[in-house]
Amino acid sequence: MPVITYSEALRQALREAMTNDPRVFIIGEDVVHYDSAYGVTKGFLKEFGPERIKDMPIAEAGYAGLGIGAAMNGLRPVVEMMTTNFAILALDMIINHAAKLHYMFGGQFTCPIVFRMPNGYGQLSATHSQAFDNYYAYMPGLKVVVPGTPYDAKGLMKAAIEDPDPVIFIEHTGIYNIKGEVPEESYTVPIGKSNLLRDGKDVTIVGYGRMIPYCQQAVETLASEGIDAALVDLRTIRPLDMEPVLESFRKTNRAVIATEEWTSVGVGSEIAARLYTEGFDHLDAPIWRVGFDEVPMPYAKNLEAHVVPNADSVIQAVKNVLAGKTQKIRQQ
Amino acid sequence: MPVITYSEALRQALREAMTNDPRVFIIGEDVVHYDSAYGVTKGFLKEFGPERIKDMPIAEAGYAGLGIGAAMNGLRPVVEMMTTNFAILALDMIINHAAKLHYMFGGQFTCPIVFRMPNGYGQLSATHSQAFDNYYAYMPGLKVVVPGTPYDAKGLMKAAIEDPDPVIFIEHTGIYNIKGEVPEESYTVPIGKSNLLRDGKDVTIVGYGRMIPYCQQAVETLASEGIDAALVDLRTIRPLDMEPVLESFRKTNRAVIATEEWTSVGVGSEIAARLYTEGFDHLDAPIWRVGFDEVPMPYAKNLEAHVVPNADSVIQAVKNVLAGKTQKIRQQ
Amino acid sequence: MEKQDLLADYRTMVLIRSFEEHCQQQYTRARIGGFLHLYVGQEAVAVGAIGALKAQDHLVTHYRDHGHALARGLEPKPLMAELFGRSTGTGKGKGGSMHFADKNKNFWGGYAIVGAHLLLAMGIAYSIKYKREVLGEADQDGVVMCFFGDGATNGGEFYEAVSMAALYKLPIVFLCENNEFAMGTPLSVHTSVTEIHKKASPFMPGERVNGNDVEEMRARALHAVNHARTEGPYFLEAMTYRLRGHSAADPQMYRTRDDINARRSGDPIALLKQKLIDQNLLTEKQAKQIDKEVEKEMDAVVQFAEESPAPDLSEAWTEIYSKPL
Amino acid sequence: MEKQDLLADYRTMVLIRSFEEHCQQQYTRARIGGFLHLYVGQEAVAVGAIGALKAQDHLVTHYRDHGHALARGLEPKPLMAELFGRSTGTGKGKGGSMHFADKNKNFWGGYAIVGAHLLLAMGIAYSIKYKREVLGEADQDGVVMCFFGDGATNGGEFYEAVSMAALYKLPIVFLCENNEFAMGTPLSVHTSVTEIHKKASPFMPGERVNGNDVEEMRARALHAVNHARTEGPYFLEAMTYRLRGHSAADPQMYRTRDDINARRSGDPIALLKQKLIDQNLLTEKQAKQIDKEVEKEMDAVVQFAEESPAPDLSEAWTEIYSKPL
Ligand SMILES: Cc1ncc(C[n+]2csc(CCOP(=O)(O)OP(=O)(O)O)c2C)c(N)n1
Ligand SMILES: Cc1ncc(C[n+]2csc(CCOP(=O)(O)OP(=O)(O)O)c2C)c(N)n1
Ligand SMILES: [Mg+2]
Ligand SMILES: [Mg+2]
Repeated sequence: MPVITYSEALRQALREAMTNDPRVFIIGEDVVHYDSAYGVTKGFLKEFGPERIKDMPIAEAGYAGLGIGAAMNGLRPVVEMMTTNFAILALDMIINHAAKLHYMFGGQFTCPIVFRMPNGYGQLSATHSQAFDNYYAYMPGLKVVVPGTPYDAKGLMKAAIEDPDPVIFIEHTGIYNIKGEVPEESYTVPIGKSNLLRDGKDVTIVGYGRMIPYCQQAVETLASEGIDAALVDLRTIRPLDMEPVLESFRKTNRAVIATEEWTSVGVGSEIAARLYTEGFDHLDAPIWRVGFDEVPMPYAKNLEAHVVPNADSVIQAVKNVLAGKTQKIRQQ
Repeated sequence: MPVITYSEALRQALREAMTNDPRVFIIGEDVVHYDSAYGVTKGFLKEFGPERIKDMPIAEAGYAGLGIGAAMNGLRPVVEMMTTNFAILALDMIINHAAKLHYMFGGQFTCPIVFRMPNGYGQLSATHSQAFDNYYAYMPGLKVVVPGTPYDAKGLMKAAIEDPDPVIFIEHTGIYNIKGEVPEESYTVPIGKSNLLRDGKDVTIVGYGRMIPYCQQAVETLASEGIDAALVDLRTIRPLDMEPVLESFRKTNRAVIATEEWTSVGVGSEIAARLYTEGFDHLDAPIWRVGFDEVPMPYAKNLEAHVVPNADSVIQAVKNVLAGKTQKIRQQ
Repeated sequence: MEKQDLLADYRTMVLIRSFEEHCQQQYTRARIGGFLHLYVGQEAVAVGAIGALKAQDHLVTHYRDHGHALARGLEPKPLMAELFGRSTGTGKGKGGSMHFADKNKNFWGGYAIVGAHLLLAMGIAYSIKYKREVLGEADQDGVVMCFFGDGATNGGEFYEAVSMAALYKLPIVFLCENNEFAMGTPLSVHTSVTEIHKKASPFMPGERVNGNDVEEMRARALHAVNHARTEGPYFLEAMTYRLRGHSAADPQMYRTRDDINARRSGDPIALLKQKLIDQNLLTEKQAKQIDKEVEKEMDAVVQFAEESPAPDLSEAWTEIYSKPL
Repeated sequence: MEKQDLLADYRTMVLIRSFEEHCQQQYTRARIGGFLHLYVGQEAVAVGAIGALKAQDHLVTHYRDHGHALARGLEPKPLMAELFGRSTGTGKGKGGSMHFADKNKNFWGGYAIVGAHLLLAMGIAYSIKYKREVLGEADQDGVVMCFFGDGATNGGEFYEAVSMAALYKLPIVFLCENNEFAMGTPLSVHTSVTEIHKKASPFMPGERVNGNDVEEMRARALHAVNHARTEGPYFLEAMTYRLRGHSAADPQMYRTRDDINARRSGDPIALLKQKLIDQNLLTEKQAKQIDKEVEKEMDAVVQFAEESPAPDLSEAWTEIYSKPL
């Protein structure tokens, strides 16, 4: 099977959808003249022409609304928000409109739209290094996917574009270049299904998105130290599919949750709450959550590296859990 | 002690702050000519004059930004957002600016501002009946208070205005008219301190804001049925003060979390995660979370009543916990 | 486009007025809940402007949507049922007063976040052009008409809609009903540019028209729609006055009864009636007859709503997604 | 206000250029991280416009803030240290390139959410008026000058800032640096109103000026600041051109090297140098001398940054709140 990057996997899915369905079009800031901020749709102008991919003014609500209106009227827009940090300028459009309008008009309208947006950091300081996964995962009416592998990136993108409802598609600037096996053929990965990436008997690691590559590293290192960790990739964070997590947890009785977000009141909080509740009879030790330290992101390289999670954070968390330690989350 | 409404308690605190400090001023939609949408600052125009309380255009980001800029330059704005639903139009201002600017400029600027905003519902349909407590509680740099009693409404409002940092002050249209004892004198309730409202030995109920009156009713009904429930009012949801909750939980070993929000990925998720983790050795039964059913809010009276929590939901949750039942959260 | 039938317009305006009076009554009797924003006093805007549209044209509006829905030809019965929160309502009782819609009539709904729906309207207009130019659907020549208030023109979403409609030369008419208030805030308190159409002037042509005169309203709307269909966006500012409170629960502290009475001379229904009588197109007797017929129709409308079933509780969980997971 | 000293302006412009060249170098050497937006080509705007301000005036800007900071008189050393992420930086290494600030110089910082800081600037202007009129601080006569790009004028926050500044007649100058691109998107692709100042025309007076001519820039800025101080908001659109990429990592696919070269004739430093030489205020030799001095200063600046300590790791947890809980 060809080995390609996460970015190329996304491109394949987008290209396929654009080729097969002329109702699919791409809008976003700097997707044309700049050839796309992170290169995912590089070359699409040439391939599909200026009506199928369009540079938008810096008006996040504006072009989110453009997309929503167009989706209501039968098109299939893929809206690229340059980063999740800027997407909060379009929240009214996404939360109060895309998520609600099928319901509030009694099913008369649908909104088949995909909002692509990357998380990420890299010495970009406080306003450019956030994660808002929880803002979307909280919201009835939205589906939220966060692929962590090139395979899922392609399959979930295809599924998202085919989906008749609004899908938030969260990417990550830190993993556009990771590589993995991706079939050339067309396929979809179902939205709303978690995926056991590795079975194990000592501890269940749950994560999604950017944390998956870190978790994979962690699992290998742990294996070399004799710790047999299972890894479940949630892939979708709304709706949550906890069954594969619970199935593993019933064997391991211990869990680490790895999400790249501020730890409190995040998606990880929900995963923990469910795992504790639904896995209650199988609890051997407190669960540990891995995330950002709860500070605005600092610019300085050493400070930034200090507050973001990585493979080591996951490894450490596993060891803490195995040692029966109790996590105290610092908010200040 | 005088018995007054939640609304009057807020008014007293605002009036006191306005009287004592000319740097304090109020801005918001319809606070002057309409005499304030929910009546909290009724009559303030006459009392303080048109420069101290000002009607804003329907430009939520605009007047949030006005407030933030003014706060940076030494004033003490109290910004009234008509409801939390509209406040998401100002999220960029609150999240990317108010919450970040002290940190990202290395402490050079401060932002002593209060954002008042009510949650609520009442046959207002999907876009006007939401709760976004978690959006703010998630955010380093913000403090978030949600008073559930008239006493706390006054004391926390005083504390919020005196606080040198941005405070999100979440109210609720459903409890502006509840009554309680409130001293006439000036006092503050410290931000960041939970409050044990009632001790009990069978179960610990944890809540805040609008759920507190419901929980109080529930606790009384439960008592009449021989169930001795403790009740902890969090009052502040960032930072979280879990100690009083844990102290109670160590006695009761069972808990119900009551928050008026969609249950998944909410503030209740975090409370549950912490309670499970930090109270791990004291767990006798799975925790139960009470919240909105995870649907956009419907207009029809019967549907709405069907999906919102109330005192009965809390009572039922307590009984479920005492019966050792396991909650399954429905997302679809 | 059809020659304007002033008598038919008159009837529609009376129908809207009567519908609203019944809403107020039913609200007082607690059969209608939530926020109820009546259209009383503004009827000529909806009837005139929407009269300029063809069947293939599109309508998007805000929460004060009853007049727009009726002018577009939505049946009063399912609208009243919606207000009663019944399963026979246009939104099956899920939307209520602020969210009337009828997809079959290209009536894309009332929206309750002030200013936001302008962006959806702009998006619908974009899709029309896309369908024509990219999908090759030659019959796509619809125009979008988007209604909103004076207060809605202060927010960023208004600006982004206007600016992007101009950038992409979209077939859209922005129709501001300037009723001099945003909730209780007077025009001159909420904006420095009280001639609202000037706010869009860097981006598109526009004008102020007398929104209380249904003839003028329709004539200028025809011009605007025509411009939108052939050249691009157009901005209409219709001057009118809301004779009732912002919502049915508004104590109206911001104006006196005298203030309101002074504006009754501009009541579009009274004006049109006088004009029709002057032109010998209507007699007082015929007018009474129309009132009676409408009143009778409304009785049936209310009865329909009353007798319709409330939605089944399971309905709370339907239509969250169109394709359940 | 001071008479303009063109030679001093020249020196500042050379200083800015040199600072930016050193930034580029240090970025290439990975001593500077994150996004680095250089000001090369736009120097006359900052130097001319900021030269029109008094000490009590205020400055708010976006992420492309190096030129503004230096023109306002911030010391290059703590700025370079900030870029290196060192504790001696203006933001103690927490902000980086996009967030220069100096409270003592009323330099309220660079902000990285496009268009958003216009609202903070408007708020600061509001507070000046409030302090004067409500708190009775008679000496509050400062003006706020707010810089932003052409691309920033498409977002709703821009509109709300302009509209509210006009409504409250605030002492503020909106200064748009129209460098013809928003990132890689050309002006005419991102807006239909390419004469940017016209976007504000419903709300306030404004004009387009030659931002590559420091004399014209300063003269019109003086006019604008004066207007803002005495009457209310004013809009300046400074035409200029960014000679480098949007950020140091920009491959500039959207224009050719020839495109850029064709615009070098507008380089504000070259233009000013020629003017000074023509007016016998400068010789080639003196110009070289200035370059040399600046170069030397910059060596010290880089050295200072290099030798400064990285922040202690505990600093990650300070200044989240000014009053810790
Ligand atoms: C974004 C937002 N802010 C505030 C409100 C509350 N609100 C509802 S209607 C209204 C006034 C709107 O006035 P205008 O646009 O003039 O329309 P009119 O009601 O006069 O028809 C306000 C403030 C809202 N629904 N949405
Ligand atoms: C709200 C928001 N959207 C997008 C971005 C990404 N971005 C940063 S700078 C920029 C271009 C801005 O162009 P302009 O305003 O013309 O300023 P210039 O860089 O030309 O000085 C973009 C799109 C951002 N920082 N904030
Ligand atoms: Mg109005
Ligand atoms: Mg630019």
